[in-house]
Amino acid sequence: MIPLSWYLMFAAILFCVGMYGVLVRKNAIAILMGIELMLNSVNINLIAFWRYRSSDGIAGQAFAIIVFAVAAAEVAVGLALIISIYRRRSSVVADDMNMLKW
Amino acid sequence: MSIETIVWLLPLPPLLAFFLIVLFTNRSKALSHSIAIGAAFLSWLGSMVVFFRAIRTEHLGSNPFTSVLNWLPTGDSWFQIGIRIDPLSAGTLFFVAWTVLMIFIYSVGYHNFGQPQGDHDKPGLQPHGATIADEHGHTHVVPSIEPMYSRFFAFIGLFAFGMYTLVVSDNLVTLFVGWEIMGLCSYLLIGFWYQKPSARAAMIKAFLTTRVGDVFMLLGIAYLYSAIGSLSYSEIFKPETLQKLVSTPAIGGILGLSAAGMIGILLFIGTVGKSAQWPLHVWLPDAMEGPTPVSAMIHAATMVSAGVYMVIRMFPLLQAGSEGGHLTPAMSLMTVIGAFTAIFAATIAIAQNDIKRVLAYSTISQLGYMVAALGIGAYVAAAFHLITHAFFKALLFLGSGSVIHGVEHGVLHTGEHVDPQDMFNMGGLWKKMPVTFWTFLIGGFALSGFPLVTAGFWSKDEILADAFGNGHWVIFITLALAALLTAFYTMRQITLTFLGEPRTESAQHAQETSWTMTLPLVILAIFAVSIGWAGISESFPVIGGLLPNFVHEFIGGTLTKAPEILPFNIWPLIVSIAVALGGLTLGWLVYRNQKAGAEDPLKIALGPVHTMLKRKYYFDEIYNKIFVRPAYWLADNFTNQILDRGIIDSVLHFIVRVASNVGHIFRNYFDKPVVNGFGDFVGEGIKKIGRGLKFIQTGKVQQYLLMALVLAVGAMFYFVFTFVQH
Amino acid sequence: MYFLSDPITFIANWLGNLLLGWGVTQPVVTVILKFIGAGLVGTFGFSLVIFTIWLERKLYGRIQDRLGPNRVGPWGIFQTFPDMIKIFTKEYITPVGADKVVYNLAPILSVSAVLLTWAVIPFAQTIVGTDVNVGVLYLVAVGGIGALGIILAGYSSNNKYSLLGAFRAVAQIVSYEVPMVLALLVPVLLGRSMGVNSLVNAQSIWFVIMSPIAAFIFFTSSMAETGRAPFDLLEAESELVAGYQTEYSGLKFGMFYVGEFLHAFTISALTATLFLGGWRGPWAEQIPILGVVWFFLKAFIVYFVVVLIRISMPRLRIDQMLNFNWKFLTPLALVLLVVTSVVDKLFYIIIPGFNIVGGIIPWVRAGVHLLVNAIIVLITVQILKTHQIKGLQVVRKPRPVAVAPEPPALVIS
Amino acid sequence: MTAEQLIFLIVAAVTLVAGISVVTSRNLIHSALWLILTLFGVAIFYVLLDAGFFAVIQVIVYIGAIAILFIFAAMLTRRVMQDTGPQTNPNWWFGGLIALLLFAGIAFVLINWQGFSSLAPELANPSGRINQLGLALVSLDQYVLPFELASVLLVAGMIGAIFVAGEKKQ
Repeated sequence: MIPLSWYLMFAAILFCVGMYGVLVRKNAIAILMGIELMLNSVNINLIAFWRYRSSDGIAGQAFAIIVFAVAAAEVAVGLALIISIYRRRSSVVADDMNMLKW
Repeated sequence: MSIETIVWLLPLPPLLAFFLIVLFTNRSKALSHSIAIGAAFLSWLGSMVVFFRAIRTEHLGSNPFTSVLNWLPTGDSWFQIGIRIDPLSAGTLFFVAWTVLMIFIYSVGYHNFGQPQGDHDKPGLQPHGATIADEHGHTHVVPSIEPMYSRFFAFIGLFAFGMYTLVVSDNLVTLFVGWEIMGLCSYLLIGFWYQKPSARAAMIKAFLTTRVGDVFMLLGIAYLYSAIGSLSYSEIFKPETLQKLVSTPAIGGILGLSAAGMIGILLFIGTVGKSAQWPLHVWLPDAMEGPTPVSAMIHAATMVSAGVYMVIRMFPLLQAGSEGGHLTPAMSLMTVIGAFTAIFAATIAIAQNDIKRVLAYSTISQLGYMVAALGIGAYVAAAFHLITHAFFKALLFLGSGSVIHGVEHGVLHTGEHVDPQDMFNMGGLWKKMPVTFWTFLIGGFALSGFPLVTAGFWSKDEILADAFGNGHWVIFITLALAALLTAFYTMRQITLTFLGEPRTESAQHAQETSWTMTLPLVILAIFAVSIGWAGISESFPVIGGLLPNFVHEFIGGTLTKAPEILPFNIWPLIVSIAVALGGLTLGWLVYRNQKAGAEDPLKIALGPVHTMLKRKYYFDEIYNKIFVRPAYWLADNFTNQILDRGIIDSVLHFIVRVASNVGHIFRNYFDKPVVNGFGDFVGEGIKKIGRGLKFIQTGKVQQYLLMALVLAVGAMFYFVFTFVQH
Repeated sequence: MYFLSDPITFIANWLGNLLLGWGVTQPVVTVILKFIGAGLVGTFGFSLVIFTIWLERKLYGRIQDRLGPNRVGPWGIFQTFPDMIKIFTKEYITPVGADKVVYNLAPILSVSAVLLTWAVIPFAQTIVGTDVNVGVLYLVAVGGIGALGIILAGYSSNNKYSLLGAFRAVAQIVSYEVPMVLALLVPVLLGRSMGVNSLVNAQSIWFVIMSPIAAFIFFTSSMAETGRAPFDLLEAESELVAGYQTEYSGLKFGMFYVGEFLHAFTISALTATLFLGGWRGPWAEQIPILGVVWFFLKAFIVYFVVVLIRISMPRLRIDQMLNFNWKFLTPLALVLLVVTSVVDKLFYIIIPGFNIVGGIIPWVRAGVHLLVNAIIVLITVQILKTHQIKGLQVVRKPRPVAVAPEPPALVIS
Repeated sequence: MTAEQLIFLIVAAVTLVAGISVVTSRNLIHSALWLILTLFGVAIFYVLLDAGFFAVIQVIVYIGAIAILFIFAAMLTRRVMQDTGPQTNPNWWFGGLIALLLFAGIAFVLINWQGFSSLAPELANPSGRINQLGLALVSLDQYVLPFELASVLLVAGMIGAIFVAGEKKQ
């Protein structure tokens, strides 16, 4: 049987990798991918806690569903923004977008 | 409609007329004068009903028509006002109603109703006549209608309301209200032609002098109210209240007077002002500036007699505390002032040339008579003389008005520039104006007391008889002398205006006035004769018993104890007849053949004395010096220069200086450094902090994330090491 | 279990016991059996393609009044084998600058996506890949992966036309996925479960009768999904050469080709299972093998319709295709979903009111649903008509027409 | 080492490798593909956690939609120059350090947490799970509010995205 610890550690590692990606990558879309990784690790945690700690209830799963929805919306809007910025500034590098209005 | 409601409604029609005219109908002259006359007629009708009902009731004195209303809440009790008709007010109501109605009718003609609009008549000035072309084409000047016609009727309507309220009121407050309204109307009507500077000065003079009298009267009323807590006659004339007033010494104990005496004197000073007695008489002759119906009504019949009416009303209060014939201080003061005014005014009257001024002074002297009569305790004689005097004095004034009107007609006709009011420009008018002449003659004889026929004789004789009977020799002699002078100047007036040859062209062309003016003269003349017969004392030698001495027992009834009738004495009768006839013949002889432009024979006879008399003993100048000059001085340099500019301004300037210094100090040593300073410090401080923190805002998203993460990790480690440990 | 009625389960049990006999632990046995089952279904899928390719080319010929392949084998049934051999022997050309990994990965993805759907489709009551209780969702998921394969192909072949073709294809597939999913929800609603097998069991009355509109929407949108027939914009020869498949040759192209054909047959199989009652038919419960016969019968009927449409319908323009989807299919699907769920809920609330014999309640329910669908059809037709009329009302200005002059008025008057 | 654990380790390894390569790969499309692989790994994890529904949802939502979005975005914003330079911003090592620190912190916390190595209890009626979840999401006293909010969020996201990225036809 797989103890809960494995899942948690895996999720933690995945989370930190995503974090690293977000902090380090130059390309805005890569940052979004990093965020996706982090969200997925959070989901794994949720489902793991649901399965191991309170499998009779439904809270874990419900929140996982919500995280799914939020992640989808976030990516959609994020990418739209990036594309519109790209169209105006013809650059996707995060550091170039350092002014509120140009 | 009980009698009380009729009495309540008596004053109302003239007031309504006043408002209607002022507010609505002052445009059309016909409608305004008909409203005014209608109102006067209604009041006259009401007062006649009330008068005849009053005559028929038994002992009206003890149970008068009264009704009371709660007017003002004074604490738990109400201050009540109401109406009270007792014999005295019934009598006064009788002559007031008649004279007011006659004067209303008279003023229609006087103001040339129906005449064309004046060429260049301005409101506020006397009409100067209008040039019209008759059918033959040649023009001639005709008297023009008064521009402010309806305004005149409105004011006399208001005046009638004042007079009626005064007469019917049962307490001193509404009496005082009526008193003041009359004062206001006299002011308005004297200054009717307000464009004339003399009229303006006269109206202010009249108003202020009466105001002086009124102040003292108000003091009296206030003192009375504070003393006994009520002002209604029924309350005041109760024996125990009178006793209380007499017993309590006056405040301040001036001259050892009792409260009753003090109040009496104060009220009497109000009458002195109102009825133009000696010190405050100056305003009445100048009041002749107003139109003649005004002088007739206000300065002959009603207003001035209101003052005497008030004193007669207050007689029990004045008399309170006098045992037997002994006069109370108030009564003695009245006798002195009354007698002196009588003789004083009479002397001035003989030196006047203006027809209305002669009559003004004669009114002052006759009022002096009444006051003197009341002073010596002749209550019935004073009331009787008040009634008769009102009739023949109104008659004389209206007669003089009609004479002036006729002469003015002549002046317009001839275009001469001559003063229509000066007697020396008249003469021989008896042929031109027969009705006016005969009625004027009756009025004159009544004034001078032509024996047996005229009412004046009976009332004046009563006063002289009382003076003689009660042993006041000095008063008797002065009053007799005054009677002699009165007869003399009346005859002088009649002969100068009517008898002899017309001295000026305009007098030649004078015309008889219209019926609206002559009808009232005739009616008043009838009364001037017939009213006397109501007061013949029984003990009169031949005709004593013919008619009951109605006046004595009717008006006498107002007092709780009726005054006793003096035994008849032949001497005062002889003296009054002699004086009357002597004065008349003397006057006739002196002025019989007065030529145009000739000097006044009296002036030749008296010389400097005559000029002094003509200048009214220089009283106007004296007052001017004593009162007016100092008032101006006080106003101008004392209050203005010294008080206002000197003291107050300087104080203010000082305060301003101090305030600005303090402000300056605050500004420079507290506001700038501390308040602004702190503000700047905060501002600059924040700016510095801002600049300090600026480097954090790089705009790079990931650096923000990094910073956030560093903090998060730090927090986590802190959390881990502190909490998770155990 | 009698061999004839249900051979496959019989064999499966027999094999299981055999392995147990050899001392293999139970879980390992199930794993092995699962693998064998999967393998069987996969090879079965591909073999089917061979037959369907021949069937389709034959039908093409007959419809276009020509014979179709008849050389190789009787009626040309073996024609597909030479084709395969030709494709196998073709040379692999990978374009310069192509992203090799992605280039090779794309065909695998698109074919595997199609094969994965077969894991869920039940051939008979007992014969089914895996009875996952989220079967329908699984179908949708797998459809998504197909789109991924196409896009990777388009990208990796480093060719503008293929990139454009890929974008267009993905746009089409992704947008048609929406009405398909909504239409799929209707049978789930009616059958009260997401498992494909339980849906088939619930279809005592075929769902096509209960809601024909859902069937229509599902059918058309899945047709668009495959990129064939009227919607075959993806490799429209005239415009984009072969769309995203241009740079592919040899077996990779073959993979795409097979994937496409299998996908066509899969959607007809899906339509059959979801709307035509899958393996249901007389005696299907008793003899499972009979279920398979019914299933393939229905599948081929639907496949025939697909091929018929493919041949007869002209190609749609891209804006027509998108408009058709977003302006007609999706709203219709949404309305249908809402209406059927409301009606179904109301039905189960009101039905106890009428005391009908328990037996015919399903029929009454079917009737009600059919009625509702009819109403919806009428309304949509009406809307279309009004829309249509508006379209036609463009009135042109009448052109001047030559008119003969009137005869002169009669002289008599 | 039961079969299950074996599968777990294999899949974990694969996913982590994919995760790391998502973050480190130079080519954006490649990192998108690695992302898809990681998402598949996560889906398998859900299966291991007996949450089949989530596995399928994961595939549909993430792989079916989000991954494709990423690829679309990558292609739309592709410019040759971009892929060459170093893909990380200058102070990348600081980021890495912080990530490691974060991981250490989380690990430390988890290890000290008493329920850390608890084993999976038996799952009651696995088949009814979806039903229960569906009911929970729509029943008033449970999670209808977040569910509705999520739907509103999605609609808003959609509209926002269209508006922001849509071609402004001036």
